[in-house]
Amino acid sequence: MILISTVIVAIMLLAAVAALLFKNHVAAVAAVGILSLALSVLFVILKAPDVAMTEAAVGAGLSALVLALGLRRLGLWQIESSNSTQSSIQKSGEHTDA
Amino acid sequence: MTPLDYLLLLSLLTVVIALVAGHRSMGGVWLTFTYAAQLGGLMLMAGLTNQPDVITSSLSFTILGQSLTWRYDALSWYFALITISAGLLSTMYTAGDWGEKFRADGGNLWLLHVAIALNVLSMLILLGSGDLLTLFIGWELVSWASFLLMILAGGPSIQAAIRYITYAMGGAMAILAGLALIYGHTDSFTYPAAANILHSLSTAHLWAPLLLLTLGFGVKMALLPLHLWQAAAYAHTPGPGAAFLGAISSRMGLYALIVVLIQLVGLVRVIELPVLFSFISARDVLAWVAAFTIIFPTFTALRQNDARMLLAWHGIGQGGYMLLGLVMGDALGSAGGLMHVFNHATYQAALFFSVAAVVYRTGTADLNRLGGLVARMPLSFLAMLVGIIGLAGLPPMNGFVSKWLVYRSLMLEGEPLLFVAAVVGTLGTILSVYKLIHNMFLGQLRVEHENIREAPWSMTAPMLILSVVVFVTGLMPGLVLQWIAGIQATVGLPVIDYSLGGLDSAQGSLDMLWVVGVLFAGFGIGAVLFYSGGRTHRVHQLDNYAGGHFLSADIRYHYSDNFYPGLMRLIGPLYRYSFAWLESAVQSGLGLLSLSTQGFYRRVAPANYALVTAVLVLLWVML
Amino acid sequence: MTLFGLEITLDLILYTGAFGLIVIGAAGIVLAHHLFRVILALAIAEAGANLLLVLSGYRWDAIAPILSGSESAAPMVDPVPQAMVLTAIVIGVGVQALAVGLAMQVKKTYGTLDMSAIRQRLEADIAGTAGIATTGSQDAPLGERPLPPADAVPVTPGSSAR
Amino acid sequence: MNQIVLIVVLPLLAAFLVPIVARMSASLGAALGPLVMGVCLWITGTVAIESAGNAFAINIGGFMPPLGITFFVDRLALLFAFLTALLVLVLWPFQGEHRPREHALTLILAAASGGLALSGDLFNIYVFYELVSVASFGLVATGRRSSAPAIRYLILSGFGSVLALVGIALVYTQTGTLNLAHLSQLAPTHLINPIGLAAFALILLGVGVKAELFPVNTWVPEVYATAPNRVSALLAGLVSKLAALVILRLLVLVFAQEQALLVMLLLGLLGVITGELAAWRAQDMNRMLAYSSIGQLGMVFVAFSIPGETGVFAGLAIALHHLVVKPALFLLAARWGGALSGLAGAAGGNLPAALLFTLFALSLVGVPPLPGFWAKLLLVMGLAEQVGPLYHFALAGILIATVVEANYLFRIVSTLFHRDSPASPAPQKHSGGDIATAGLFGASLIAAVLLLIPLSQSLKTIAQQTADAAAYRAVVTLAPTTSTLGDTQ
Amino acid sequence: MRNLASLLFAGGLGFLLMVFGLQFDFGNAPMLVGQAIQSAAPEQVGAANIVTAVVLGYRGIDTLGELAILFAASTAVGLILGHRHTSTKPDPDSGLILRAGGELLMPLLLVVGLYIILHGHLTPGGGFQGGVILAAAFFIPVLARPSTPLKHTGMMLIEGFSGAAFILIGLAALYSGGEFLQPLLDKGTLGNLVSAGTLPLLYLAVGLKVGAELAGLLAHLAAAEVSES
Repeated sequence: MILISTVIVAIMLLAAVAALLFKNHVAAVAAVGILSLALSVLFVILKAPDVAMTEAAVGAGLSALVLALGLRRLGLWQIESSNSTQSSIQKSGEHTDA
Repeated sequence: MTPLDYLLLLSLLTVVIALVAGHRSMGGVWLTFTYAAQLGGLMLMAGLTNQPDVITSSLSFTILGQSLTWRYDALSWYFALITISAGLLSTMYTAGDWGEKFRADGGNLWLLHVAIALNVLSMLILLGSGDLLTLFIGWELVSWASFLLMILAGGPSIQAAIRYITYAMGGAMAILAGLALIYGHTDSFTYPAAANILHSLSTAHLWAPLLLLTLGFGVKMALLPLHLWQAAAYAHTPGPGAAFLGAISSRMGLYALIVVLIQLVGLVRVIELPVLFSFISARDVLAWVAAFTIIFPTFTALRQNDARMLLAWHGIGQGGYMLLGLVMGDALGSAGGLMHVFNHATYQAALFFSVAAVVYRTGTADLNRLGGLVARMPLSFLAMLVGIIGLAGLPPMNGFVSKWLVYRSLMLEGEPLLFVAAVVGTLGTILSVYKLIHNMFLGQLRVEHENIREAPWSMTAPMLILSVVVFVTGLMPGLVLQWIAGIQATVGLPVIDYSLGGLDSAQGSLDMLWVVGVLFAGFGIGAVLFYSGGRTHRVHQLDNYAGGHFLSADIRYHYSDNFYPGLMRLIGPLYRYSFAWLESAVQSGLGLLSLSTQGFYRRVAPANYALVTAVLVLLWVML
Repeated sequence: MTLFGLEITLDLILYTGAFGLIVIGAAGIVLAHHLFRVILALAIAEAGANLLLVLSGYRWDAIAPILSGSESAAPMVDPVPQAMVLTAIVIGVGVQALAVGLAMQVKKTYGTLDMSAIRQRLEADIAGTAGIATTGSQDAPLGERPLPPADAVPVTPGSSAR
Repeated sequence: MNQIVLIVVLPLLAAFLVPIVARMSASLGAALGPLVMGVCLWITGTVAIESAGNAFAINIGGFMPPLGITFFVDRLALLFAFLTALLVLVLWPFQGEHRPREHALTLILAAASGGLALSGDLFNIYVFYELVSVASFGLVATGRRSSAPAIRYLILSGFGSVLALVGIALVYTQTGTLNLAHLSQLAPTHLINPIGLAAFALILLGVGVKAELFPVNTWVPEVYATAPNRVSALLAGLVSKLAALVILRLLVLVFAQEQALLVMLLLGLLGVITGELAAWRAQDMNRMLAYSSIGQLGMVFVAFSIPGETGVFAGLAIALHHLVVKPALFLLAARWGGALSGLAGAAGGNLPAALLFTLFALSLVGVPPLPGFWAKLLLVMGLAEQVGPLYHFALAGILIATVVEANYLFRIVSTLFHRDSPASPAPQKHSGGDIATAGLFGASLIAAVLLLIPLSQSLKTIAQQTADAAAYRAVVTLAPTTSTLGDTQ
Repeated sequence: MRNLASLLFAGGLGFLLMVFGLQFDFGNAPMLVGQAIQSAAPEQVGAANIVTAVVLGYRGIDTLGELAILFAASTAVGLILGHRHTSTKPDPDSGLILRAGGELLMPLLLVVGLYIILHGHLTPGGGFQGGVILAAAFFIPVLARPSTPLKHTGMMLIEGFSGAAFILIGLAALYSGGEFLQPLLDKGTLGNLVSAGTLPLLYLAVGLKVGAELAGLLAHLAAAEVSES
């Protein structure tokens, strides 16, 4: 049980970090979905089947759908990574932040 | 219903009448009558001055477990007398032509009447305070009523009024803090409880409330580092309003200080209370603050070129004499301080009335644009002459008596340095009041003022009444001193041994009847000599010559600019070290803080502080 | 099993997971430059909090809180935190949907999703509506103010100085 | 008396149905909301009369307390339920175009506020708190340019919710229960320790977002500057008070320890100081009011940090005073939104508005005999009774902040009445409704002066009842099996 | 620099929370309430799934609040993005296969969703999980044919009336002399489909509400127009 939990927790944390670090937003949303799925597996291990189902349906399914729709409408739906306008904004943001 | 209830009701009625009829042309007259009625109501309580007694109002509440009561004693009565008289005369002054002109110039006469009536009411309430809580409530009411009076003219008065209210709120909050400290020890706001606890507190604990209360009440008195607001605020108030404020408003601070320092703490304790070093007592500190309050504002007044500002600055300086006399704590000093309240009110009001009359006729109070008005406005001149003699503290006016008492007390108490300071202040006063009367009434009449007439009787009458009072109480100070003696008996000070002409006691004697008699005899002899020579004849002011030139209307031989050049060369550089830098430093410091706090609220990441605080609190919890 | 002297237990791992998610989420909320990333970070942090709640009701050798037949005496894990998490998850998705909707509106209004750019344009916008000169001029290079103050009172520069 | 639950349920029902009803009949849809709020007022009133001031508990679903959710109804809860309904009714968006969705959100806000006032269950409070949040995000975002502030608010609030949830998890792990009465019973053994304190701090930071608590209130200026003024009035007037009420309940019942009070005191004091200082240099009316609101709420927290009934009394007085004053000020600011310097002579255009503003400013500063003075006096008295330099330090901070407050408020008042400035354009006239509503608040302020003695007495009774944790525990009868900890096996 | 500080603080938060977390006696939850509920739930509520008993019975008002939150979120999104159907350029319709698949899938999802909802009191699952699936069912046509908007009126009716039904069931209990949301009707046999009194009805209301709500939300988000920059 420790082993499985460790693996799942590791996946979760990695997915979380990835969701924040991926340049591509679609990949980030996917990472959040993976996180949710891993979490729902963990819930099953923790004997919470109801929660696991909800997490899978809501967290991995619905939430990802909402985010994906958001990406689509925000003009961030690029499967290929890196785009010029965004990085320029980011640069200016960093500049003003300093 | 006690007489006090009648008085307060009459005062309330005055406010109501002002609200209802303040804008009518006859409103001022009715109000004058109601003030007279208030004075009558006060006279019903005149018995207070004879015996240490109190008259309680049937008005009282119990709120938040604290009872609020109001009562009058000799001290309240004395201050109330001055307050109502000032209100009466100011309203009388306003009621006639001055008010019409004020309204015609776009002023809000209704508001002026209401403001004065509110001021009188709130002061009467303050003077009646029967415990610390009512004292504070009355104090706040007075502050805000004065604010209304100050701000109603608009224009430059707004800035001054805002400055005033900031200082006043600062003072009020200091008072509240002081009261809170007292309350923290007693759980009560009543005078006896407060007096008990203040008596039993150790020196270390007594300091904070005493300092806070003195600072707070001192703001109203414009004691030295806190004096910056007063001159401009009073000077920019419309004429009679300025007279009212100058006469009585800042004396409320003195009233409250008497209550706290003398009635609650006890002057003996103040005299003993060491500050930092055992050889400096709280009394010394107060006395020196008072002395500096005499000197600095008086010499600031010397530099003013606006008659109203000049008077207002003097008002601050004169407050110093009152406090100085009071903290001496002996019969003479305290009598002098208390009497100076009355005297100052009379001549200050007369002076402001006179200046307002000049402004009414000429449209300016700029000392460099006036002169020679004595020929056109003799009655106003007379009032000003009496007033400045009083202000300078010269016989035969009443200002002399009170200042004499203070000087005498300073010498008897062995305070030569303070005595010198007081005399230096008087010197400055004499110099500046000479500037005042010279630049306004003496010398060359300006061409544009050729056709000016004396102010109407509604304006001259109040100032002449005041002039008569200034003179009569100078001649027979016993009239006032009887009230003072009553106060001293009530608040627990040594009682002065007075007579009609002054005093006659072991500490010194003064008989103004004699002094004035001798003085007038001297004047008489001089006049006889002057007129008997028969070598005088009247000429027009331009029928004259100077430096070999005949004078024409375009030549100014009335030197009002650059007054006292020698003196100014001597002390002029000292003016650079003003107290204003302190105020502006506080202001810019606050501004900086304010901007940085705004910066705090404008961070980019909204949750940053939540995270930081969470970590800090958790860390603190763990440790 | 020990690692660097620290005994690796199940609770250590699970708590690491829960708090790790919260920390990563918090770091994302605070550090991310992009609004959408912040919304993701919020979801991550919420997931961590949910896990923590479930952990608070966990019991060794207990069964899931579902009665099957008669043996109702068997120990169960605490059902209450599970119910709470159920609620919290749904709340989370509601808030998230609202956030996405708002983000769309922000994008429409200001044309950017960069946190600091939003902050600046917001400041300029508020100041512009109120007719106040902004203190900072850093918003200048990013383009003009997207929304002209339509019904704002036109204030001439002279009259604003008092 | 269990119909009190209707004040939560009926607005929710109405909110669900408003879109449908509005589709069928626009006027009926528009009338539904006010009608329901009126009914809520009536229900609260009848329950208040029926209960005669005695506290009672309602077990939702009929389950014994620690198992089910309890609504605890005492004077304080009824007062705030009443004020919620009243304020929502008074600030109802009668004017402007009729938008059923806006009405639905307002109704939800009302329901959730009622829930916050009544709920006696930690997680239930969290749910209602989130409901208030979501409804207020939606309402805030109805402003023309308030989407960015709304989402920044949402992020902060969301992070706060995560913290609060962690705090709740800590509490639950320690005690295994969520019922406030039960927690109160277990607190001496299980929560008066570092973990309890940590949980309190986390919950405080979470709930503090709505209550404009010091470091988590950065949303306040920008949201109030851009949201519709009615919404600002609701948030500043009502929602912040309910969040403070929740914190008060938790503090009195569950986390009654010295360090918790200390945290409150520090954060509250910092709120007072930063709020008033920032307001001093604010350049537009809305943000000035927002900063001042932060300062006032800071005072409420300082008051709550005074242990015992005194603190509750003072805090409630300040909160109620602010609840009357701030919405009215926001309504007045609706047409005075521009730069403060542009308001010169605004009184000429609208004298009643300027006079009302002056009245509220006087009361905020605390000029006797207006209610603001008595509230501040209570706080001062409470702080003075405490020993310890920190309390006296707080006293000094609050008094200094008052001076700053007087300065900026009366700078504005004098600007309003400043006559000789023909150059500046006249600000817009207020709508009659805004003035009337603000006048209503002003009238209630004056009425409070006249009724000061009975009001202060009844508020004192409320404070006594609120501060009495033992009475709370006595009212909520717990199921016998769960009363002690330890028999878990 | 600031980033580093923030990271440090975040790490500090984690460390501190860890310290607190590890003080707990993990795996031995006190379960004061949990235990009592476990023993009382079969008689009081009659649901085999204790979580359902808690969600709809013991903590029913939480669930109502939760529904209201979803409703509020969807309403707010509608309010923010709602009235902008002017020049929205919808995504092109997807291909035949997707459309056909969608039309096939929809009834299937509806059935599955309803099944999960109606068995919520017996097995894991229930109104929320089923509701999400219902939402997917409602939303699939929109995905398949973005040009045909969701039938808002129907959704609105389901949304409104299912929410109202939940409350009305609760109120019925209140007016039959009990408390708000008190379980009504016969408890039935533990484990049967028709058991646990009003619980399945409540869950049905929840499921429909959630489904309609989420579908509406998704439709709003999908239909929103944001200028491409």
